[in-house]
Amino acid sequence: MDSGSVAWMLMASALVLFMTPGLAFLYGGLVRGKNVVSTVMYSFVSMGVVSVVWVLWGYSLAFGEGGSFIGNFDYLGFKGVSSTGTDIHGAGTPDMAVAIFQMMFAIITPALITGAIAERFKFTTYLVFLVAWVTFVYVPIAHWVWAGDGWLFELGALDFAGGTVVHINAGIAAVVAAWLVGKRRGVDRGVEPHNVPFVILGAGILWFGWFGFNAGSGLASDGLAISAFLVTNTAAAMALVVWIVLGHIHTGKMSGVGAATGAVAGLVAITPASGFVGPMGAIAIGFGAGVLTFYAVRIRHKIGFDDALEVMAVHGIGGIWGAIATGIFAVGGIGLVNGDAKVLGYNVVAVLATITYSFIVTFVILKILDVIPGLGLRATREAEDAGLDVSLHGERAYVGDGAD
Amino acid sequence: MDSGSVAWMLMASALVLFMTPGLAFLYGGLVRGKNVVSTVMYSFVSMGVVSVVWVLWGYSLAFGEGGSFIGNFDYLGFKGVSSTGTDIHGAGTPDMAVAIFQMMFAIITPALITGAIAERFKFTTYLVFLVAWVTFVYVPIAHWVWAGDGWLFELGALDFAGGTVVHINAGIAAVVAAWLVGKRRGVDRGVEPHNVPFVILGAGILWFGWFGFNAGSGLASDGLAISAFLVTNTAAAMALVVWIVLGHIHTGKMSGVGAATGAVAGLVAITPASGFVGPMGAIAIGFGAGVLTFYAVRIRHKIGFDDALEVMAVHGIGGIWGAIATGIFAVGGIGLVNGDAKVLGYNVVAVLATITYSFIVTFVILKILDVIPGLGLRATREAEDAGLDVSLHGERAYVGDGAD
Amino acid sequence: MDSGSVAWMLMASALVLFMTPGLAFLYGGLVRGKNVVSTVMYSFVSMGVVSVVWVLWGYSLAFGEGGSFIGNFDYLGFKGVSSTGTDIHGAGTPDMAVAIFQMMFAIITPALITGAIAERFKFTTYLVFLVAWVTFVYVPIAHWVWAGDGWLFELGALDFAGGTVVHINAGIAAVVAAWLVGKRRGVDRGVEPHNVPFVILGAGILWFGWFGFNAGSGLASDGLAISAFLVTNTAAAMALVVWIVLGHIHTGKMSGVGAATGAVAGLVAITPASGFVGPMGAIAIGFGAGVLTFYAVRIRHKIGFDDALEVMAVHGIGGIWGAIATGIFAVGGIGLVNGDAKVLGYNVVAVLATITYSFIVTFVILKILDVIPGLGLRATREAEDAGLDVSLHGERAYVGDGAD
Amino acid sequence: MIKIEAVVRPERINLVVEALIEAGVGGYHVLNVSGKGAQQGVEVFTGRGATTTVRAALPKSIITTVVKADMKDAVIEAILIAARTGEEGQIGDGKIFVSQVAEVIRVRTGEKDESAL
Amino acid sequence: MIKIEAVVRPERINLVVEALIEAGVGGYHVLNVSGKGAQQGVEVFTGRGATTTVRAALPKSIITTVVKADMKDAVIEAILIAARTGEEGQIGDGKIFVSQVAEVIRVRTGEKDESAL
Amino acid sequence: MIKIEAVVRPERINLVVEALIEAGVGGYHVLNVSGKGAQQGVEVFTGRGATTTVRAALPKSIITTVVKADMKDAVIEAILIAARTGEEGQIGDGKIFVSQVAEVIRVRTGEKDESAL
Ligand SMILES: Nc1ncnc2c1ncn2[C@@H]1O[C@H](COP(=O)(O)OP(=O)(O)O)[C@@H](O)[C@H]1O
Ligand SMILES: Nc1ncnc2c1ncn2[C@@H]1O[C@H](COP(=O)(O)OP(=O)(O)O)[C@@H](O)[C@H]1O
Ligand SMILES: Nc1ncnc2c1ncn2[C@@H]1O[C@H](COP(=O)(O)OP(=O)(O)O)[C@@H](O)[C@H]1O
Repeated sequence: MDSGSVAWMLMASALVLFMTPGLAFLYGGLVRGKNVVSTVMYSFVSMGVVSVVWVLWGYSLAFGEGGSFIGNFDYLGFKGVSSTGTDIHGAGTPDMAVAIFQMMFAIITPALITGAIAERFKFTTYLVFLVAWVTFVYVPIAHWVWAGDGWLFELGALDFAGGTVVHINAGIAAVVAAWLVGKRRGVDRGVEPHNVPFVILGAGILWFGWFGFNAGSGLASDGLAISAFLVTNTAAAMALVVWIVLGHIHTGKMSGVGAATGAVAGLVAITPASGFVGPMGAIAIGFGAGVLTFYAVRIRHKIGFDDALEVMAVHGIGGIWGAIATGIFAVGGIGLVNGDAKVLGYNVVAVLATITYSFIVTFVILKILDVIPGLGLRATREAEDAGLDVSLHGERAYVGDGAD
Repeated sequence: MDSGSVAWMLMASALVLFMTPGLAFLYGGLVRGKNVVSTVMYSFVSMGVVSVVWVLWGYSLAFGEGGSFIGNFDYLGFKGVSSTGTDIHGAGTPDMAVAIFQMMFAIITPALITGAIAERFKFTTYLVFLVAWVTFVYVPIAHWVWAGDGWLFELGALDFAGGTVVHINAGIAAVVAAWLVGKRRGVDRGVEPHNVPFVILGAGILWFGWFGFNAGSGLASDGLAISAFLVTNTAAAMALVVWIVLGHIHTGKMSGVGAATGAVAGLVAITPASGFVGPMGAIAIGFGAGVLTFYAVRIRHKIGFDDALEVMAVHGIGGIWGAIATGIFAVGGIGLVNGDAKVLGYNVVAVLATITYSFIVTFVILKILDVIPGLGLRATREAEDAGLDVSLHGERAYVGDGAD
Repeated sequence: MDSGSVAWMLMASALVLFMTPGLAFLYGGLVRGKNVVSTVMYSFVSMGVVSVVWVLWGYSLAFGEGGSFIGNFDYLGFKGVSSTGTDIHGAGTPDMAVAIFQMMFAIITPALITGAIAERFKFTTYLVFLVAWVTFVYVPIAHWVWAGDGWLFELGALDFAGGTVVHINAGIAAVVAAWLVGKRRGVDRGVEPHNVPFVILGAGILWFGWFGFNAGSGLASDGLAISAFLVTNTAAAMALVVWIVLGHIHTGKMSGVGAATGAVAGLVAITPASGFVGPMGAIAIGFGAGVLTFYAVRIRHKIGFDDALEVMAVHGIGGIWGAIATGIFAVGGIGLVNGDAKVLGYNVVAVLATITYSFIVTFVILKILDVIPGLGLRATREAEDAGLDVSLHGERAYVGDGAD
Repeated sequence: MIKIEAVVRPERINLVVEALIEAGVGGYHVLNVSGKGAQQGVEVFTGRGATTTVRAALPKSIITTVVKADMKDAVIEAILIAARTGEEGQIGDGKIFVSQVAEVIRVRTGEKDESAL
Repeated sequence: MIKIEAVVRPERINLVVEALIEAGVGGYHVLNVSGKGAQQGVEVFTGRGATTTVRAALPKSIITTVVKADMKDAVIEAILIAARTGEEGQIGDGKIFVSQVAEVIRVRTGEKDESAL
Repeated sequence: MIKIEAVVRPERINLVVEALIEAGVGGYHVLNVSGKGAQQGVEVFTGRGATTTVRAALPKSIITTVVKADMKDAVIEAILIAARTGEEGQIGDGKIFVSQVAEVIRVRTGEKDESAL
């Protein structure tokens, strides 16, 4: 056990956990003032529910040696997961540290989806959805991509820090969820974010935490971590610049929310590539991410499909671009720019498999939840009109007046 | 000196320091809009005052080899505290790193108390209280529990990261302080938190920082730190879930503030146990913490005792449960579940000693401050009515209008 | 490569990056409600623009072996910067880690300047300014002070973590920029900060991040890092206390913004000294920083020069005091208190060189930007009156009403 | 001239605004208040999410428009339709207050009364 | 019908609300403003906490209720008692403005005037 | 007595306040609203900064003062000068509404009407 790597993995895990409150603020700032608590809670509660699921059965099903498609029950309740040795992952870092790090990914992924269903999804149903979706969608895909016996891992698909598992997966599930829960009432002209500083705070925390996300994914404190750190920052920066420039071209103004979104888009796109590309590759990836996600958001608005906070545009499209770009810009002779198309091909397979599986299983889960008595996807019309905060959470986000 | 452990201790210290602004936001969001600066400042100013006290004499009195009850003056002004060697603590990590880490605990503990006295305690008196309380209450108890020659340490009481020293201690002092400063005016129907996002932000920062608090308390980057990290997260998650479920049962709604409170309650309870229990023990501790603190808050409200932000219910009760639960669930053959009641007994002694000492000395300090001319515990009635922000701090938390 | 030091450098880099959103909140809270997005964006966008500049040419020009005054083009696009070896910096930590860490300094320095020009500087021009200023002012001074062949480094000036390069430099540029952009309209009676909690949040994040800034500047996880960590915290704490006490003496109240400002002033002053002084030296430096910056702000207000958020008073004066204090309080026989005036002399040279160079080149850059068609320093009168948020960023920071 | 102040549900503001514009009003302004009428309050959390209190006043929005006397009835009608929830209306739908305005002046031009609306 | 607008100290709003309900008003609404009357402003910090400025206007709350003409005096009396601080009252305690309302309509039912209150 | 309500640009509030005080008013209060008159709305970002929407209502501030009848014209004149932007005025400069107040009571003393102003 290398104490430097342990220190870095602990820190990286803390950073990734911190991303979830960051996401809560990014999303919370983007909605209207009557749905702030609701939006923040979708993310925050995942830190509770998914942590428990992960300890009880999630990790075991994701990383147990169960074959190509799913783990097994060997590590239920973290039984036999060593805090000093490395039986499972065979990295220099103890298994339990890796399991913790992976837990933080499982927490944030479903939280990402909630951007699509904000301002209308029923909270109690969401809690059940969290359990089901992590178990039946997240866990299997994580196994395919990252477990030693997962089929995409064995195929040779490269996803360093979770482009498919986290971002494409969340983006596709977001599309399904936004579709099934339906459009919000009265938002045809678009919603003005109610608190821009919160959006920037959220993006700042996400950027900060993403260093753990990507530079922790090599599971060690070494040169790979350093390089992943650098390209993460670079892609985020480049995409941020692209967004404000494009925004200025189209409207003559430079949106703070746009800057935040650009940064997140860059972070998403570099995620799968961060262990494989160099700084100039990162600039290219950030540039592409900026352009693609910017226009994806515009197209989404034209279509009018109510993916409220642009999860598909930012995480879905950004993630797909990242997976492909990994195949293009990977160094060490494996990327397309080095004349090798193999990784690109494997990654396309991984993307398609993720899209298909995530779409179908998310659809099935939501359809079932919709018909279970007492559940149902959508808050009542009254609750939606009055705001989910007061209706479902018994709280107003801000109390400004002295009355009562 | 192991550079990995040094890296982890530095990071853990930074994380614990960051908890104090986190607490400022948790508390600041819970009060009314006219007392936000005041409430935030109670915590923030502790980073100033207690750091200075700790460097000048606090550390020396807490960790000098002075006998069973208190340290000595050997390390005044951090004289002779080595940044490379380990004369005092005998851990692998240099003494100065341990002394820094401990400083952050001394900062946050009195800040925790302020939840009980928010919206009415006089700020200048509070500054004197900070100095006195850290010196006469915190420092001795820290010595008892953590110094090599402290009597509770020698007895064999187990408090990994500060359940007695930090949480029970703060909870009891909170009761005394709330009692002596008296009830706020006009809050009989309860106060609606003025800014729920701030509460969640605070809880998010606390959770993030608590990884340093607990996983840093082994003073090394090793398997113990990994395990402490895992159980910390697990207990917090479980208690969060318990709180929202109980809230839903009692009111049909799921409070964001409740989720935040549950998480903090779980973090409090796992604190003393975090070096000794496994993941399933953490789930049990988190579950118990959730239930106990939830009903403790309800009972506190029935009684009407004005511990404004529930310090006793969350930190006092949560801490006591944690100390007892450590005796129950500790692994390695020392917990009650393994048939050994010794640690449970020692911990009960530690809890009772802490309660008694904290109660009496806090009482004496406050009584003295109350009669010193120019001090006194309570802000004037006018200041309280107009809000402490404008009255004592010359600031309004938010300026929304254009006038003036 | 020492994995513990790598872990610490990664973490320190993440911490310093996180300071920039922290600064965004500190500054954003201090302005009026109509310029919040604008003020936050000045800082946030630097994370985008400067990161790209640094990767493409900034690092190479700053740390290439180009002679006494400037680097060279050897490392354009980070070509040849090793993630595992140490050709350039010769520290135990890989060059790429050092280059990343340095990038974060380059990001925050121009962001610091924006406090002086808040509420009126034209945003598009600012983007060009960012590129030019980092290239022509920051990069050369960084080379002088920190590159192995820089003339101030060779002279023997001691600036551990950037007192001259970051703080004095930013303070002087702030004076020039505030002067050239001119005074805001209608602020003669002073501006009341619109959101004090944001100011405290920003200060909390800065304090947290500053541990990376200073304790990372030794480029290793060792005793020097521990000591730098301790003195950083101590000076901040002392200056915080000084500010609220002086505030109380002058007004009878204790400002939250004042506490935040005091803390930042202490952090600024300890920056150059943090690798060279002990805890008692830190207390002296924090004390001096508190007193000097407090009266500097008061004098600035009397003069009425519109350095809007006191960049010169806090970073300029604080930084100059720190550079001098390093020469006074440095231990190891090199400080004035130990009878050696050499370092003090060198540091005075460094301060004067930084002031002169920063003043002149910032002046030239701004004068050029002012006359370039389509640019110009100042937003239109209408934009300023209506607020830069709506005018230049197309966003209102907070949307409180239900209309539209 | 007539000042019409309508206290409505915040979520209805956009509909009311549209209705006003359609009815041809020259201007309006909107603000948020806490109000109480026949409607029961809501239960909100206090005590960190473990206990609740009833908050009597609820968030409401007030939209104010000053119109010519002859537009009064049309405007009121328009507000009624836009603000009423469901066929029957529900408690909490709001109230409309009508009062006299003696003079109106347009700041820009100094125009007075009806020509300033 | 009569509109009563009381500008009071924010910390008194709860008492005033209670007094109104006791007096039997049918409804009310509350909003926060900055106001200035005889009361001196307060000194607030500017310049990052080292210097201060005097802020003329202070936070006040306005509570508005529309009542039948015959309730007017009772309501005013109730507000006076609830809003006055101390025996003698203090500068800054507020003011009450009384004006005519021509019509009141309940959105839910369309009921008019006194029956809508 | 006369109530004068001026809807003005938020950035003009300080000037209007000064003008009122100079004109000798006894008090005033200020609040922020969203309003729409002849002025076009502004384009604001929605959709995370990639697309925009037009926001019809703009931020405005309302300043209200109650004065003796004989001060009315002077006060209106003062507001007009302080609130008008540029020589000619611009769309969005605001409007002034004038109405009757039947009674004024000072909370502190119970003084009535003109002596309460
Ligand atoms: N008499 C009144 N004076 C002032 N405002 C009132 C009055 N009655 C009602 N309101 C306002 O109108 C809102 C809606 O009134 P409510 O009584 O709930 O409608 P309804 O009578 O149709 O149920 C209240 O929340 C309050 O803000
Ligand atoms: N003439 C007025 N017009 C409008 N509002 C006023 C007027 N006079 C006072 N107010 C409001 O009433 C509040 C309290 O008035 P104040 O003069 O301080 O009371 P008092 O005269 O009893 O000291 C002021 O802050 C202001 O909001
Ligand atoms: N008829 C009206 N009723 C209520 N408020 C109005 C009315 N007309 C205008 N306003 C308010 O006055 C503000 C300025 O009006 P505007 O029409 O833009 O001025 P101008 O007519 O001089 O261009 C508007 O934003 C709105 O808040």
